Amino acid sequence: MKSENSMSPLKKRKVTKSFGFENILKYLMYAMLAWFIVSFLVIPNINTLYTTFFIDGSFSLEAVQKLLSSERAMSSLKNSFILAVSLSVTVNIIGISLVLLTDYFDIKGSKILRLGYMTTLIYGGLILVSGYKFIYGGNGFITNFLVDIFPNMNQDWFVGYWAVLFVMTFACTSNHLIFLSNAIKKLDFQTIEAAKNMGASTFLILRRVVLPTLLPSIFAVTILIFITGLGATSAPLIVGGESFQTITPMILTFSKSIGSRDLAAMLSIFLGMATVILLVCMNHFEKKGNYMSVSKVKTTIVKQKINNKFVNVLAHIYAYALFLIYVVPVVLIILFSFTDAKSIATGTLSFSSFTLNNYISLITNESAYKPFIVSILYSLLASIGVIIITVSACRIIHKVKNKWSDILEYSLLLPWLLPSTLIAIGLITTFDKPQWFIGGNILVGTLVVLLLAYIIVKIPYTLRMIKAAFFSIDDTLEDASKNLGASSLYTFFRILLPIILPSVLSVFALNFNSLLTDYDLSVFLYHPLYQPLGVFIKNLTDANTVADNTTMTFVYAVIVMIISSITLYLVYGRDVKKTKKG
Amino acid sequence: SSNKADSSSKKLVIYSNSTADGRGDWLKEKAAEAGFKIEIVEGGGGDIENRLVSEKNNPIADVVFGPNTMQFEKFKENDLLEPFVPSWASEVSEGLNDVDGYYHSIVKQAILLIYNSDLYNEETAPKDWTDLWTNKEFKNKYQVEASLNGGTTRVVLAGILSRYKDANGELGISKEGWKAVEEFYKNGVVRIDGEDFYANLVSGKTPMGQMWSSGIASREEQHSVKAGLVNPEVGVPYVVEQIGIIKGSKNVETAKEFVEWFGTSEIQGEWAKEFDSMPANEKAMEKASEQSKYINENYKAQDIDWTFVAENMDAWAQKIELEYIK
Amino acid sequence: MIKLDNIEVKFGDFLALSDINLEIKEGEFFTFLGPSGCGKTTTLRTIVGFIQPTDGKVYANEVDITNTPVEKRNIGLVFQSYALFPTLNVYENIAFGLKVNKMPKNEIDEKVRAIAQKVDLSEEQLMKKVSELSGGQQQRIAIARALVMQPEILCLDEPLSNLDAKLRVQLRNELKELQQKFGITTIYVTHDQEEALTLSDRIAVFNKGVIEQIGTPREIYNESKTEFVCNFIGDINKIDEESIKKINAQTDYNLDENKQSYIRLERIGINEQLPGIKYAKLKAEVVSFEYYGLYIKYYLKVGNIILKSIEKEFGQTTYQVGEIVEICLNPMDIMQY
Amino acid sequence: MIKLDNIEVKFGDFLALSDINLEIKEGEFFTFLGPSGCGKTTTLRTIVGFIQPTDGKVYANEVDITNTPVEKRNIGLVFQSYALFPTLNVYENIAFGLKVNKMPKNEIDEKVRAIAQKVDLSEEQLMKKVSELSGGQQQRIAIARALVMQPEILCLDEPLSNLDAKLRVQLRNELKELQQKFGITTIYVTHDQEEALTLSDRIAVFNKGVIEQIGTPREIYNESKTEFVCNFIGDINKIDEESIKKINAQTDYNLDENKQSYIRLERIGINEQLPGIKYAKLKAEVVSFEYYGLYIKYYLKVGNIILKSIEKEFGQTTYQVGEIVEICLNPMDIMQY
Ligand SMILES: Nc1ncnc2c1ncn2[C@@H]1O[C@H](COP(=O)(O)OP(=O)(O)OP(=O)(O)O)[C@@H](O)[C@H]1O
Ligand SMILES: Nc1ncnc2c1ncn2[C@@H]1O[C@H](COP(=O)(O)OP(=O)(O)OP(=O)(O)O)[C@@H](O)[C@H]1O
Ligand SMILES: [Mg+2]
Ligand SMILES: [Mg+2]
Repeated sequence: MKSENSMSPLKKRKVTKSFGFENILKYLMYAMLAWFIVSFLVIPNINTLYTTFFIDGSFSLEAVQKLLSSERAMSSLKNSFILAVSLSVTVNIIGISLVLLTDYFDIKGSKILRLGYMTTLIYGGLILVSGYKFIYGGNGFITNFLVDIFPNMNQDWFVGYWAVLFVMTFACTSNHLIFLSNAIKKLDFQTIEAAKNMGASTFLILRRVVLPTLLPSIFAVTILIFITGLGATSAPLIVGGESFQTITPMILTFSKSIGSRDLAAMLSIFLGMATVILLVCMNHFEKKGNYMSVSKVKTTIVKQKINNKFVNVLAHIYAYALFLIYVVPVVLIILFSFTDAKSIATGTLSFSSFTLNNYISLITNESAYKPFIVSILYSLLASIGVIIITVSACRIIHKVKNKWSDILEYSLLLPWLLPSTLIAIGLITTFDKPQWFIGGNILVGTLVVLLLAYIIVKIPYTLRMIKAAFFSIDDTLEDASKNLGASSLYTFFRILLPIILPSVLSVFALNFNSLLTDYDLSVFLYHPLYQPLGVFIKNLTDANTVADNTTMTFVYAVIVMIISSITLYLVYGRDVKKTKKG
Repeated sequence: SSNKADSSSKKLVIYSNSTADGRGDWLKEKAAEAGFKIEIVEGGGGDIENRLVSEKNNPIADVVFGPNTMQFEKFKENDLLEPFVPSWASEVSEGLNDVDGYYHSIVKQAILLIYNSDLYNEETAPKDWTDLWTNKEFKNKYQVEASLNGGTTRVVLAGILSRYKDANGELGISKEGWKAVEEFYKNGVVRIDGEDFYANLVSGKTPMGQMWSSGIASREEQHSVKAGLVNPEVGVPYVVEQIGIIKGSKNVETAKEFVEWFGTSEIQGEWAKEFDSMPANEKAMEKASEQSKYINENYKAQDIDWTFVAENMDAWAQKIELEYIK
Repeated sequence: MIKLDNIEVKFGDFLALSDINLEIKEGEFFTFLGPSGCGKTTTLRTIVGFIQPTDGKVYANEVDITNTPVEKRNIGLVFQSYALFPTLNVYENIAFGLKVNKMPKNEIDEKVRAIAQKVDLSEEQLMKKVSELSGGQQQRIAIARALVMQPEILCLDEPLSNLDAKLRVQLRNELKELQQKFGITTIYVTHDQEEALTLSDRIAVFNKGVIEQIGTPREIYNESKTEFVCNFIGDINKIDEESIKKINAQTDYNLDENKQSYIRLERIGINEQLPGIKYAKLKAEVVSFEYYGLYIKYYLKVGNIILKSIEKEFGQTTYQVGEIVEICLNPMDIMQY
Repeated sequence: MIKLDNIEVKFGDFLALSDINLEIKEGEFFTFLGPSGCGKTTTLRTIVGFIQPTDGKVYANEVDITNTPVEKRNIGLVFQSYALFPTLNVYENIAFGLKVNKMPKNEIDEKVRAIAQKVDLSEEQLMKKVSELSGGQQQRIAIARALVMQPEILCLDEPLSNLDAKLRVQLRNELKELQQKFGITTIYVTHDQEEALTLSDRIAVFNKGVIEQIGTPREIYNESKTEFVCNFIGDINKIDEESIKKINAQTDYNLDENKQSYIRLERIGINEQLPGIKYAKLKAEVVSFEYYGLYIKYYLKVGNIILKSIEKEFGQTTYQVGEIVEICLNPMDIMQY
């Protein structure tokens, strides 16, 4: 250009942050992550394992022996595996059919159906199982109804393996509904038309074209189901009966008794190894198959009509039957929260027993709010914390593809290998004394330790979900931003984060909702003066209380559902509106 | 509520497994009148134990009351307690307080086998725990607990197992003893999480089971049922609920004042009257209910070597969990 | 072979197609040409059976197939993006339709291998994942998948539009060869004029849901029936009134001065003496040119308008910018609307 | 302006670029042309700064910028896929770089609106999401986003390759106009020969990581230095030994009979009398032709080979299939390797 320029390099740009500062930040982030992982993921868990196998400093396999010779332990362990495997099948069957009914087939009223199927997102664990028991159990609604028809039937029919399987099958479809639906929406619709053009029937298309493309998503949710199945607690405890107890309640019991913690750890290791094997297998299958669509232009899916009239009617019946299974417990919990203990015990509804007293006593009892506030704050902070940690980790895993990023990824998956009670114990035994790596502080007995625990247990799930979002970002965006002079940090916050935000928010909501009523972890770690909701509700139903608090548990359940629904609405509802407007 | 407590009132955190059925609220109110602003942390005996142990280096609690002698022995062993001898220590029945002054007794509790008296009478009801499994009529008629972390459950086991003490047996118990426990669990019905024993007792699903004596009256009222109490020849296990001060508490002085106040015959008497308990303080016993007095007088204490039990209980519990519970 | 009789298609209130009448003969290579959104795909999908026309009838071999479901019409379809099944390998993709029809395994195998050979897919490639093959090979799989069903008609919806220039030309030729080899009636959808001109036996030009003209490439190009077709089918010059007057003055041809007048680039000669017919000659100034290798495109100022003309390139720019030249044109080549 | 000095780039063991030397002058429209995978993008990314060459230096205005980070080089880049930020609207996309530079709000606003006007984006469109705009509009956003930074150099990596033919030609013209309007030095990457020929001041032809030839479009097309360039830059005829012998016999030009010989399509005349130079004349039979509208491509059998030639189309096929014609060619137009 002009002569004065010809001897100078290209005009230097102002750059947002000085290069040095960026680098310092980057290394600071690396250091923080490394510190967090080592301090809270590695050391406590290693500590647990060490104390398990090195009694008084020498290696011992006594725990293994004890367990191997215990019929109960072995059968519980076996049951856990049976449950995990059978759930992997049944949840997939139900979950996939749910998604097909709401997103693939043309079913009347699919929007309402979807809402019904989504009820599992707003309540879970103890509350959900109690809800089911309330319907199918001894004095349950359905049972009473059936007994009227078949007076000879066994009132306690709803126990054991089938009951557990039934409850958990319907309880665990949330991930299908969220992640598989997304996958279906990304399907290349032209492949379906192509198959049709070649004469394939609706179900052949489903089997040969649609489902194979969904396999990666199905694999991913199957891992989650399997892990859930292995760790099942509430359902076997409540409806498993004597014939079908699983291992996690036993781990819970053992870990509560200091002298038996080695057994708890040992049992957890069995489960952990199974999880590892599963993860490895799934990764292998995922790599082997090819599921990337080759189309450059995708057309969005058009809902498929079921042409066969008979099948169509069947599908509608099936859809609405499922809808009832999902919705009835929720409706009844809500209805019965307005009644008295007697109505609940006998499972009868009448106008005369309708009362607002439960809610009034909740509102007027100031100590009743506190657990809500405590749990909401904890869940909020933990969900934010876990997002910050996993997003920064994913950023590194995505950008730096080497041995270290692999180590980072796998160490963040560690909490999947141990049940939450063991993680809690690891934290207790590590942080009940001053530790130099956390500045000589004691964490047990502080408010921090439960927050840490919440964050830790949610990391693996969050990582898996957010990593997927990261890897779907177009690499050139980052280049483009850099080329326009933006620093890495600026690029991250201004460009990348907004793109993954929808995924981040949905994981955030799911984490928040599930932490809200957590019991297993909380019971070990909560600060006695700040009792979280899960512990509070559990204490309400405790056998040692004389007062009948069942009505109050219903009330709490309803309020938890309301909070969860609000969270979901904030994340999804608003999203839907926005896209509609746009 | 604690409105009466003025701002100068002294704050305390109290751990207890004995605050159910309105005891906690009552205590809060009374304490407030006496100038203490107390926070009560409830939990099962096992939970309290775990908490105290894990918080050893950073204690939150100032006072603990409710756990039994066995558990307090463990606290003492773990160096969790601050020794303090209140003035009312001498009013407590002989042999219940800790000789070293680390903890002192407040309430005695008989652990009983009870039954629904609408369904059984003294004739048809079991005469002792052992009848439960030796008499086929009681098969699946009594309730057992699957989790052995609870204090009451452990005492019941202690009552059964100490009858079979055998220095050469496994964990100090003879073969016969283990067989008895096995039968005990085999013939019983495990309580399902979330179910209420009394509700099952009333409905007849499991009309028998273990109960702590001071809980009976309030439940009889609630469920309008009269419970029959089994009175075995060997006697019934009595557990003693103790009180102690946590070592490292930031409010040791207040804690001492509280213990001093709580154990007096006046408060214990009121407590006994209100909640049908059997006070360890002999002076307070006068105020106890008729039934408590009746039990106190007619149900003799089973002879149990508590030291032996305390030493072995964890191992027993583990063995039972692994081998006998279905 | 295929006859569309007064087809009308509505999407809700939107009239996507109206008054579509056409007949495609056996063995013909028939092209639907038109700008984006004009209804080409909709017409094709009506023939294939994905769309039920709101009015009118579809005939195949004089049989009314308007209500026959997709699966029962024997019409092959190759999608714009090929729509290959990503989870099946090449062989399975091609065999898919035969398997659906429950053909015996060995027969399927025979047919698949035969067709694969014809479209030049090697044994080795048959066992590969579709994503491992190049765009051109993918196209051949898509065509093989349609052809193996031995359809009476093969429909292709812009099969080349995703490819880059070089590959597009290459595949276009392959496609033509395949069509000739199999002698199959082909309906081809495109918005690429060059493609339509070089490939087709006949072309239907679509615009806003109606057919503007049906004819051979030459008819469409040289005797465009409407202004739209004239503009759409290729580069063109618009001639103003003033020039028309001059042309009318020089020849005994009587062009209407009030109509829109167009002439194709190649019909304008520069400094040329063409034998026979009477030409109009106009003075022009070369204002710029574009180099295309094969030819040069000159921009020529005539009065107030710029006319474009092409000249075969012989290694040197024949005319310089600023040079005054004489252009000649045959008034018969002028299209008026 | 930009100088690459002996650039070498390795990815692991793979030598992606070697021996790259070139100089781009101020205001020039410089094109990298080459087949897929030849290293065009790699070269561009080396200039922009995303890739550090393993050897060699990059100079800008004679200053070594080899180690200057991307953010600090003032080189605009338009990506093949545009890489528009999907979560920002059009305005925010364009303003992005200015905001990064902490320019005052009102100044940003002024600049964004000015550039938007120049690239023909309306006020209304500025507030839209990028996904709501068409491919062509998206390209203009991408260009505006780069231009608003007032880069000294604008790099474009196959910006048109995702578009369909019609739009590609239209945008190609827009692009050229913009470049001339801003007078900005432009580096353009493409594998489309026509694009390279019509747009560029100079072209560098890449092949397998090396530059085969640098020159003006005419030089590249008519004086291809290597067989690869000759083949790659456009359609071409290969002439066999026998014909070369005939040509040598007819003219006093002495072509090497043992070399590979090529001649471009437009350099072959049919039944033509060209003035001046001495031509070789060969008998040929018309075997087929293709209709392109603008011209007709004839396939002519000469001895054992088929030669292609184009003729401007005047409304009637000048030569019929089977007709025997005489083709003439200038031996000087034959390229030998
Ligand atoms: N399912 C539908 N619902 C509503 N409108 C539709 C639908 N399908 C197509 N259209 C509309 O019908 C018109 C014709 O669409 P069609 O797909 O046939 O165009 P086309 O000629 O194939 O265009 P292109 O070259 O872009 O593929 C368009 O305006 C389109 O928006
Ligand atoms: N990051 C990388 N790691 C390894 N190899 C690479 C990398 N980037 C490019 N290559 C290889 O370097 C060669 C040149 O790639 P480049 O992207 O420059 O090609 P190109 O000329 O732009 O091709 P296209 O027209 O397909 O974009 C290719 O063989 C490519 O596979
Ligand atoms: Mg179309
Ligand atoms: Mg490239």
